[in-house]
Amino acid sequence: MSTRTPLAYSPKILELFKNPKNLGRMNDASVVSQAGSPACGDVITIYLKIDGDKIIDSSFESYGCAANIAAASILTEMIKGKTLKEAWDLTWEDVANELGGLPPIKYHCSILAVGGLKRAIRKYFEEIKREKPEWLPKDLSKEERQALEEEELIERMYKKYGVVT
Amino acid sequence: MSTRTPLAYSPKILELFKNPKNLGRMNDASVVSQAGSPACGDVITIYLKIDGDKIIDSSFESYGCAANIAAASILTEMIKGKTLKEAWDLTWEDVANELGGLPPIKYHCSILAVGGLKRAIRKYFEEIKREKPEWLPKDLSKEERQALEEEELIERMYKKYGVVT
Amino acid sequence: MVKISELLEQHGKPSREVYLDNENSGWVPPEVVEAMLPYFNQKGYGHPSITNLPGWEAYEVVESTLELVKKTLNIRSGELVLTHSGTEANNLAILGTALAANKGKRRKIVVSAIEHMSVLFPARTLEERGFKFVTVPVDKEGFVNPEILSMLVDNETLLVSIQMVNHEIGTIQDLKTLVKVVKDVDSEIIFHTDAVDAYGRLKIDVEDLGVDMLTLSSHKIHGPKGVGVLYVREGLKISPILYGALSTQKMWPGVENVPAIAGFGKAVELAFRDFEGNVEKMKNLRDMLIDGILETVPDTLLNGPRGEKRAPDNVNVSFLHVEGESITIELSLRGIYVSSGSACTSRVLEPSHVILAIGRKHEEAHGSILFKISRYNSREDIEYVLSQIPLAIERLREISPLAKQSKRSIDEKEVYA
Amino acid sequence: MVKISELLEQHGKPSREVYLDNENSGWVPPEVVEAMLPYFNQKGYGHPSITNLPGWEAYEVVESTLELVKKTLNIRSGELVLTHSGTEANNLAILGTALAANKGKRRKIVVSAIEHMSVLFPARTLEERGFKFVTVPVDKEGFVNPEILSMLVDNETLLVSIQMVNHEIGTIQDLKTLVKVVKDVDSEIIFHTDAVDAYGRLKIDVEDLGVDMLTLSSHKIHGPKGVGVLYVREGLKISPILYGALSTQKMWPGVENVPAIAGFGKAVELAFRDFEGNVEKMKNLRDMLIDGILETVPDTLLNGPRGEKRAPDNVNVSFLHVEGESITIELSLRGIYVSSGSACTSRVLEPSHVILAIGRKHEEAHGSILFKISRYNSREDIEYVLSQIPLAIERLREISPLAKQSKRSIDEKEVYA
Ligand SMILES: Cc1ncc(COP(=O)(O)O)c(C=O)c1O
Ligand SMILES: Cc1ncc(COP(=O)(O)O)c(C=O)c1O
Repeated sequence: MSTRTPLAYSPKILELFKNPKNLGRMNDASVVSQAGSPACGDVITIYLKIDGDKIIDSSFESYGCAANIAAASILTEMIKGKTLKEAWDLTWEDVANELGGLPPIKYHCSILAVGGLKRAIRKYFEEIKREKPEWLPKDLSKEERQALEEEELIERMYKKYGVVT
Repeated sequence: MSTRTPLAYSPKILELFKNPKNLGRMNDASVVSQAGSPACGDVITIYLKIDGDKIIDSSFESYGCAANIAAASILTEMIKGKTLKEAWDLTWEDVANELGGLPPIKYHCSILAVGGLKRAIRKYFEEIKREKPEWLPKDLSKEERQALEEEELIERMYKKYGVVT
Repeated sequence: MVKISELLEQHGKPSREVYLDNENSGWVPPEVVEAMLPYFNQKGYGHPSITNLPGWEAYEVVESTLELVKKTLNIRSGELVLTHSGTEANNLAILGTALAANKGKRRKIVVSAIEHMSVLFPARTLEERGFKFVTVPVDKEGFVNPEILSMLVDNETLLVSIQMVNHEIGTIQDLKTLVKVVKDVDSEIIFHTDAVDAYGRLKIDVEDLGVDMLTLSSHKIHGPKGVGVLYVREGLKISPILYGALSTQKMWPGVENVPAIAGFGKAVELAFRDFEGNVEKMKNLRDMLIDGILETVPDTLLNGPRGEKRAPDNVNVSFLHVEGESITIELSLRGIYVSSGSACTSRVLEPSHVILAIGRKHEEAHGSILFKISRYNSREDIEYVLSQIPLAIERLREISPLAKQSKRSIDEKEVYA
Repeated sequence: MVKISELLEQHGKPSREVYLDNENSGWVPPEVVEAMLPYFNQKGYGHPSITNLPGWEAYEVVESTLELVKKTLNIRSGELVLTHSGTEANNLAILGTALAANKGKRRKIVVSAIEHMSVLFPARTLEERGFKFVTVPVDKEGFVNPEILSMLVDNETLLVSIQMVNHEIGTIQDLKTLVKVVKDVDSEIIFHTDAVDAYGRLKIDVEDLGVDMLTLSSHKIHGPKGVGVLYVREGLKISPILYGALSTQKMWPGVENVPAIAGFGKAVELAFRDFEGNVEKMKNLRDMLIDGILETVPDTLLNGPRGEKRAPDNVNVSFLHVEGESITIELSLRGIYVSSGSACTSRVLEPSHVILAIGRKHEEAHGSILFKISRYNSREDIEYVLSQIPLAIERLREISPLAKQSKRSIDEKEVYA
């Protein structure tokens, strides 16, 4: 196994970068959520259209690198037709695998995408349906937590490493 | 001017290395002397044939690098026909110049050659003629001193830098 | 494991290619490669400090290349230390000075905030060895203010390092004034300049500038990789930072990379053969590219100054609402090769410290793209680039939620969960 | 200033040439040069960590070369750090280990007395930083005695560095035993081996040996200069010793020398294509040369062992009563290119520390000549060398006062003034 840390992507990422599936704002979405921040250089917006307990459509927007775009795109592909519970059970590793692997420094792209999805599902139950199913944990999932941490951490790192005096 | 310290010789040195003049033991020499030591990797033997106050013939042997051989050879060329006083007044810089220049780490070759010559002249007066002319200083000339120092210094350096425990 | 060959296949070879990433890796013209070839196996393949024919031939290459370099910089004395990269030469300048001064009372190292990381990082590391590390801020175009610099140095300052030309935004410092200001405070302060991005684009006169050390890198002037140079003023004492068998120099151990040095020599020759013409050409292409982008793409910011104080080869633009790594890939698919100051391409979680230092926001830095022009580019190249950039940026803005958020009014509460 | 061109003219180009100085500078075969060429300007001329086509092509070169190297060494995990020379890789191993361990209680560095200077000198420098520097003596053939080694290491030992094959006298250590002996004393002791002169001549199995770090150099296996490699075992923490912009690796800053890495990859491929055949060929030439010299030239000493424990490419002979630098020049004039362990060629005022360490006297070391055979040499080459050596040595012994002093009885008092 290589120990290099390059940005050599799997061909799948480049393919999705060239022709992203499920791209764009969904005007009749049941719920919309976002993860990341412009200052981090990574923002993923996830749109879900929900019918009963099923995700019947999904789309994304992405401000970020090719891995970010590809992760968001493939995630929306993966969840279409799934129940909300099935979608919730997806992990960032599932998405990374579906992409044909990610360079370690790009794991956070997959985390953001899945974090965004889980935020959307949580928001759907908490703010729109206003009733939570049993399987939805009260505590944040690892991807939600890591997305939040990254959003905050990066702000702190900027301060720590910022060269501007 | 280059600050490199390579062993790029003047063409003159290589020429004299290929075809050294005045090479070899002189069986009827008036005086013989040597400078350097096998442990240093540099030994020059100077043979002088003296008639009155003139050097009428001179030859050398050299154990050492090309610069060493060339310095000894050209020195013997330079002194032939000179008076002992004239020969004494030669400096190592004169020899280095005559060679077309020496890399700094090879100055000691020229010093050894001139040191050997001066030892021979001193020996001639002190041990053979047993009377010293006015112009012959009691103190060692800089080349004799440096040859001696080098002989001793190198022995000390071996001890200091020797890696063998 | 990622199969890179499949990635390359997915990318495809664009029918038209324009290389504008000479900042990160120089394109080496055939003439330069030609100049290297004999030294692999025909002559001079020996060790330049060994006394045999291939060694002496090798030494001649080292010597003649360095003599040529000295001439182009008006260096009359002092040493040119050969390393294998500009990074190594900068490390030698900074760490070697600190090592040599280890026991002295001068403990302050002053560098500009926009230095290359190969100056910034070794200098910062010296904090661990008890040195004080001070960065000089720059203004919105990247200039160091001589008065501020003068206030930051004092008679406990060991070293000042300020580059001649910034590698990302092309700012050309008024180096002579900066040197003077420092030496006026204390003439013993050592002044190093990283001239990697200045060499071959500006006239440099080392004697006139009064710097003590200066760094060059071969692959930044279309020479091969494998050669860096540190000029060290006559009499200045620095310490080696690596140790081993010496060849023709004391300050960097190991054998010189002779074929690469031969190529570097040829690259120097080519850069200076029609120096004015080369510079003029680059300036024209530069301005054509800057004007073209700013005119055709909305929401763009030029980073760095305009005009005579900008390096002739430098174009750096922030495209708002899109992220730089995406842009490099999007442009690569169109055969245009550039780099970005985005965090994604920097291998640390921060965007370019240079773009931040001139007061840009993070999101502006993430969308910054560096186009490094060379004399091997043509007007047609730039025309092609200008035809593609608007399309590329538009496509990425289609994907980005930020571009649209900036245009339409959106229920923020709805989007930011 | 010396005009080197005139020196070269005075030397002349010999009609027949045999290059036997591969120790100091490798001869690079056309196939290897060929493999480098595309990466200067056709493809992969980008930066291997930039996300564009030339960058990804460059990355593919880095990746595929290192995968190949790993296969040849049976490396299954861990990192291969790319530097620009074996010297740099050795420095990283020694200094990087010391830096990483800076605050620990392990303060002892143990190296063999015959290590290359790029191991010996950085290790010795660490004395200034409070480390204890210990050299392990070797026997008359250059072997480290495992029992002595075992006595010299203890639980305060940080690092042991012992080369696999000595570069001057060809001694092949029983490395597996040496590693075992050290790890038996304390399994936490880090074991580095400089395999620069072993790679391509011996089968090396990193997993089986149990070493923690291992050094390679491209130009020692007929690759181009500009590539060194340090293998670092999975989980072992060392610190970088230079700082700057990172490309694909953390341990050495700056851009990888991609064309050189491509050439190195080809050189590895060639060395292992018919490994057994190559080694057999070298061994035959080696023994032919050793036997020939010892038979035809009186007053010669072979340095290093004979047989299976001698590197297949190494011949090292001391010619008594003559000085090595003279021999290299004399042989060069005859088109035979070698090097010497003489003080004159070492740039310090001492002859080879390796030859001294095996108990030779200074005057024996001064006359030592290293012939480094390669698979590109032929039987005819060696026949030619054997035809010239007796003539060359005889001529120099004619010049030397020592040769005759050893033969005739001479009034010592007369000669030594
Ligand atoms: C200003 C500046 N300094 C130093 C360097 C380092 O040079 P090299 O790539 O030869 O290590 C670079 C290259 O990126 C640079 O732009
Ligand atoms: C045993 C050994 N180690 C290290 C080195 C240094 O390698 P390089 O020439 O690539 O710096 C050499 C080369 O002389 C060597 O023979």
